[in-house]
Amino acid sequence: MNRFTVDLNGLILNNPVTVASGTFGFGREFSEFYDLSRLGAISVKGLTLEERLGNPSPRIIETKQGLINSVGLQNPGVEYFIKHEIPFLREFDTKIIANINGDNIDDYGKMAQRLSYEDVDSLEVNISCPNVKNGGMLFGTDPDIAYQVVKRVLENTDKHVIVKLTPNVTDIKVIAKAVEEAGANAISLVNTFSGMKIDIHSQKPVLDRKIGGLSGPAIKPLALKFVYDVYSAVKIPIIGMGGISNSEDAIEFILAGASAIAVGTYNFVNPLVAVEIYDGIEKYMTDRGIATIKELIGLANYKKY
Amino acid sequence: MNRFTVDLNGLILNNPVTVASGTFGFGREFSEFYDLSRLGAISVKGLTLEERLGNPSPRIIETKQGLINSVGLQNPGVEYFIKHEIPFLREFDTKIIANINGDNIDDYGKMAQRLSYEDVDSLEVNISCPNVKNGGMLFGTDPDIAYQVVKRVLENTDKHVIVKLTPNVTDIKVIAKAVEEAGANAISLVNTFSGMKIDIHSQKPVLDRKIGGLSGPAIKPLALKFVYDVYSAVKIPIIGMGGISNSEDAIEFILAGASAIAVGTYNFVNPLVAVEIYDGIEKYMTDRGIATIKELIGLANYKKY
Amino acid sequence: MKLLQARISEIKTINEEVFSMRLEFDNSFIFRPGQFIDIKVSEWDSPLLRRPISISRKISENEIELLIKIQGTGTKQMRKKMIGTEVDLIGPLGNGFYLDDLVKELPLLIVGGGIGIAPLKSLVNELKSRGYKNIDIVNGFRKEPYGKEGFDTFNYHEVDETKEGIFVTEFVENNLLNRPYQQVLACGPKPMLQILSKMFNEKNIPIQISMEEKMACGIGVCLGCAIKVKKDLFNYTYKKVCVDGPVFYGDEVIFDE
Amino acid sequence: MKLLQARISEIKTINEEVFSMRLEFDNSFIFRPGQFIDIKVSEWDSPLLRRPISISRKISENEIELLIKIQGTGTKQMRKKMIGTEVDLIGPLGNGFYLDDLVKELPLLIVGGGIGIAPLKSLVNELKSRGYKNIDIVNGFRKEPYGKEGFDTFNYHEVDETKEGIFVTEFVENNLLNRPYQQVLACGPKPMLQILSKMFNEKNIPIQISMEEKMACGIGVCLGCAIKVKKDLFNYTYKKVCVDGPVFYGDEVIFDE
Ligand SMILES: Cc1cc2nc3c(=O)[nH]c(=O)nc-3n(C[C@H](O)[C@H](O)[C@H](O)COP(=O)(O)OP(=O)(O)OC[C@H]3O[C@@H](n4cnc5c(N)ncnc54)[C@H](O)[C@@H]3O)c2cc1C
Ligand SMILES: Cc1cc2nc3c(=O)[nH]c(=O)nc-3n(C[C@H](O)[C@H](O)[C@H](O)COP(=O)(O)OP(=O)(O)OC[C@H]3O[C@@H](n4cnc5c(N)ncnc54)[C@H](O)[C@@H]3O)c2cc1C
Ligand SMILES: Cc1cc2nc3c(=O)[nH]c(=O)nc-3n(C[C@H](O)[C@H](O)[C@H](O)COP(=O)(O)O)c2cc1C
Ligand SMILES: Cc1cc2nc3c(=O)[nH]c(=O)nc-3n(C[C@H](O)[C@H](O)[C@H](O)COP(=O)(O)O)c2cc1C
Ligand code: FES
Ligand code: FES
Repeated sequence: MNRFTVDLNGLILNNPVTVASGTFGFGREFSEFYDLSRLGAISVKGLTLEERLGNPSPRIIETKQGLINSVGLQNPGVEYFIKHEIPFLREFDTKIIANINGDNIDDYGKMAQRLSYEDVDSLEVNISCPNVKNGGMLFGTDPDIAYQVVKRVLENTDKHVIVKLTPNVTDIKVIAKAVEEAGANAISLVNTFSGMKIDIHSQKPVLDRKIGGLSGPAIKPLALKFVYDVYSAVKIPIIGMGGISNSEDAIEFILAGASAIAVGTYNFVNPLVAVEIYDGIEKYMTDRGIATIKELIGLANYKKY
Repeated sequence: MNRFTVDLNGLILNNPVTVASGTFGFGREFSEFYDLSRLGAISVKGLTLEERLGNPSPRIIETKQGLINSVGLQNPGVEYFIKHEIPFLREFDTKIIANINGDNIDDYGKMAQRLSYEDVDSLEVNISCPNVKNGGMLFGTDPDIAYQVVKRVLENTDKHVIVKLTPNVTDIKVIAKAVEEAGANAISLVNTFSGMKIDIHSQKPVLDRKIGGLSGPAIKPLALKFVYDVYSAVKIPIIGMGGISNSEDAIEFILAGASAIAVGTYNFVNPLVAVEIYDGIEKYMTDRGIATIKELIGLANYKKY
Repeated sequence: MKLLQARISEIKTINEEVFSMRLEFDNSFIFRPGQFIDIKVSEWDSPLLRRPISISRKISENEIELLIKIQGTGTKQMRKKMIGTEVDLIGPLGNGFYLDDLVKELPLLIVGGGIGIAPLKSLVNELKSRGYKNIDIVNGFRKEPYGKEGFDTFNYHEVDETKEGIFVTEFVENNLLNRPYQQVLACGPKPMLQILSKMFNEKNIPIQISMEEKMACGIGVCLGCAIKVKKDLFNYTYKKVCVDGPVFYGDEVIFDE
Repeated sequence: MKLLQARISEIKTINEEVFSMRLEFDNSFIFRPGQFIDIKVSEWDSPLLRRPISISRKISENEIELLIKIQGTGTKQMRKKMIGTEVDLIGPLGNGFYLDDLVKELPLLIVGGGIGIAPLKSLVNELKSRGYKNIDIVNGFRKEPYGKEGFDTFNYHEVDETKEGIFVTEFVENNLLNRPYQQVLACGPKPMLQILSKMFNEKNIPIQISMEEKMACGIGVCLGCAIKVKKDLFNYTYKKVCVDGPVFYGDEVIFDE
């Protein structure tokens, strides 16, 4: 335990800086830029039971300070992950979060079961992917289904369970409470916002699936609000993300109520951003004589003067 | 009638380029930059029955390609508007849209009644303001209340009625259908997205009301998706807005299904943007031999090849 | 108020944080001291919003000088611009200082704080050209003082706050509070303006203060730049810094937000 | 693959749309023809994403040249940068052309389209230094041809497509299809690569094509730059242009997206 240690309701991170699923692969590429042990956790690319090829190209649209993606959960499948990626990630002193996805509730149960006896530290139940035909985000917009998915996962595993929520809802608090009630250990949010682009030359949506997910600095003010709202609605800890690009952003999320933060899109812009954020948080705490990161979590919800 | 004329279900605009409520005052300032007759319509600053002082400062936060505002419907009240602003706006060959707001359903009814015999061309029923204590956005997130507000307005007026929707909902189609069923003539969307900023020095939310509304280029991909979704859900026409900053953006909204578009935040960045958008649309149509703007509306929903 | 193009004709480093920038217009550019311009910093919209900067000096009929302190993205980028670059701006904006009630013969006090001296420069130049002589000027700086040219033809004092361990407001309180000023004119950080207002309101000496507030439009339409002012005896209302100000009388502003 | 800082040492206008830019590194920078770098264009994140640009020429151990066509925000801003500016980039990236299977003695065909000539320049230089002589090169241009230096020491032909009313692919079809090339190497617009692939696949002549796709990360993690390729006899899968390419064999790519 040190001043940066955070306890996500059973999952202990060396520090609150993590990286978001789908923006960090399985860590190999970034290990060429820095020591992955500097990260509190790595949430790996979204996994499914079987290999997925993903969506047709184009999959990427740049917007003003944002990125629309329609990758569609391309991944090598959970077996490949277990065999080839876990051993590599285990070389580092960081927590491994397996981001799991299903077409239906059964799939989530099977994924949880399959990973139960494997060497991962937490399962991140993604009920918020906007880029797939079945399941995905739909599960995250209905509190009952969200509840059921989480219940099913917990019936099939003793692992620490994080549930990843979508911001494309009227009232995030209802969903957050449902997954808390179902027994989730922690919540991560936000996944991407549904967005689109139309090609004015072809006069058609650019993406084959029309709608993609918007991430990046553009969404930061919105994501922060979701974290702030959820903080006061539930007791379980939050991993906050959405547009974080520097340590000030990260500190905002922590003050809003995030026990840990994840960097997503900005990893593409500055591969070193995660470690720079760590350093920035350290400086912020030192400059202000803040003893432990815990003192900062959720502070913006209480502070009066 | 010319090639730019659009018929918003009874409200005929000379052209599809309008300006968004709250970003254009009552037109006086912009009349120093260009002839307001070049606009299809002007939606004036949100009005309430009585004068409103609005929220404490700060009211404005700049974000990456966006703007969070917490103005809080500061306005001189509907009587002042009728007496001092309508006569000025009537000097121009453009449609006047009165953006009306209430704390409760009665207020909306009274506003509609009061404006019924005044010289405005349409009422824009704002059930989507995130910056007020009572009513506002809450009305726009519940299809039943939205229905009731619109019903009440229509019981009190024969004017053309536009309903302005909030994007802070799980399923915009449900809300859009409710207001269509209630008898709205047209829908405008989107209003701002709920967002926030925390001051890492004071460790508190920057805004007195904590949450404000995000607008500007950052939200364009999201707003466009809402217009696209609503287009296929209802038959009444749409005024599309949200982050429009140039003619390409405007054309995207039209292709997505907007019969007219509104420029908001970008008026602050480039006061001439609305007329430049008009010119850009004209060039686009001429270059491609498109005879009337109507041919473009919603095209991205149909086009196959 | 016009949307104009200007050319950067000079950029000079004053110190680590502050620089001056000259802008040249095609036609004559007329302004009143205390007015400002709203500059589009980035062709690529980052930052998105324009930045308000006071007009600090008239160089010629069609050339002005700004005095700018680097704060964040916007001002950092302005510093990096090249001579000859075209700049898009709206101006002149705001009301500037109210000089019509002043008389040449009676003493005036002018107080600046840091970069707040920018609009005071053009104010002092204007007063000088109108033949004012009886002016005390005090400017306070956290760090090394700068920009005394123009001020120093009057009774001028610089307070190096860190070195002297005293705020400019304390200097005024200790040394100048008993002089029979007809009016005080000030620009600087909010706390300084608040203290000065209180000080001179109590003595019934009118004080004009140039205020800052975050601005989205600069032209009076967004209602973003509201400051709280007194209305009747017991009420308040909001005024817009961009069009009702930036200069207000110290006895109308309510400093509680 | 490294995150590096480089200094812009030269910028030269080639024509209205195209310019060359030289980058100087502190240490030696080693790359293979066909590899690219991913450049951070704007300190202020507009555009947000890096821009992939091929390495067009080795100037010295620690200096390279790029050939860039202005398309939108990113390339427009690159054009405006000043000599001496530091640029943040990741590179070298991708696999480049596969030269190990080639033999010096057998004829090669190289086909470029527009700015697609950029990586072909370094390819040709490499082949030259390896002693290749028997190379036909054809580059097609919509407008006035440019950049013939380096190419013209071989059997070089430029097709001015608008003037001649013929596409570079048609030129190849009409004039070169019967020559016994060991391989073809090409870079240019997708339709050109598609036509060439079909043409040489049918003749069983291996063709290497350098592909483009929108990229978010450039390093293989975002899965954004997918292109469809054949798998087994009847299936397809996706490969990443950034790490599996940008050079692919023409008989593996499926051109239906
Ligand atoms: C009427 C008026 C006249 C002004 N005249 C001058 C002048 O002559 N010279 C000069 O250097 N500055 C002047 N300013 C202040 C100047 O507008 C801000 O410093 C500038 O907008 C900051 O932009 P930035 O992008 O560099 O900083 P940002 O990145 O926007 O912000 C950096 C820091 O500065 C603070 N800040 C930003 N804008 C303001 C503001 N308007 N007021 C107070 N704090 C702010 C932010 O809160 C933040 O802490 C004036 C402001 C107003 C309203
Ligand atoms: C591996 C690789 C190597 C490249 N090498 C070079 C090179 O050596 N020289 C060079 O000039 N360009 C090269 N490109 C293309 C270059 O990356 C794009 O032209 C550039 O990213 C456009 O950026 P922009 O901001 O100027 O344009 P944007 O504003 O992003 O777009 C302007 C227009 O260009 C199109 N466009 C943008 N990016 C691409 C892309 N990656 N492929 C095709 N069209 C695009 C857009 O659809 C749009 O129509 C390369 C691309 C790749 C993938
Ligand atoms: C290219 C891309 C792929 C993503 N893939 C996944 C995924 O597989 N599973 C998941 O839960 N989230 C995925 N996300 C969402 C991110 O994990 C994150 O929630 C989102 O991007 C917001 O954070 P950011 O703005 O910092 O990127 C993906 C995001 C991007 C940009
Ligand atoms: C400063 C400001 C004030 C606004 N006031 C109102 C208002 O009074 N009534 C209303 O319906 N919408 C109001 N809006 C929302 C805009 O009309 C518009 O729906 C929104 O800003 C999205 O468009 P944009 O991104 O182009 O700004 C306001 C927006 C801004 C930025
Ligand atoms: S800045 Fe918009 S009203 Fe003053
Ligand atoms: S650009 Fe990200 S995987 Fe290729």
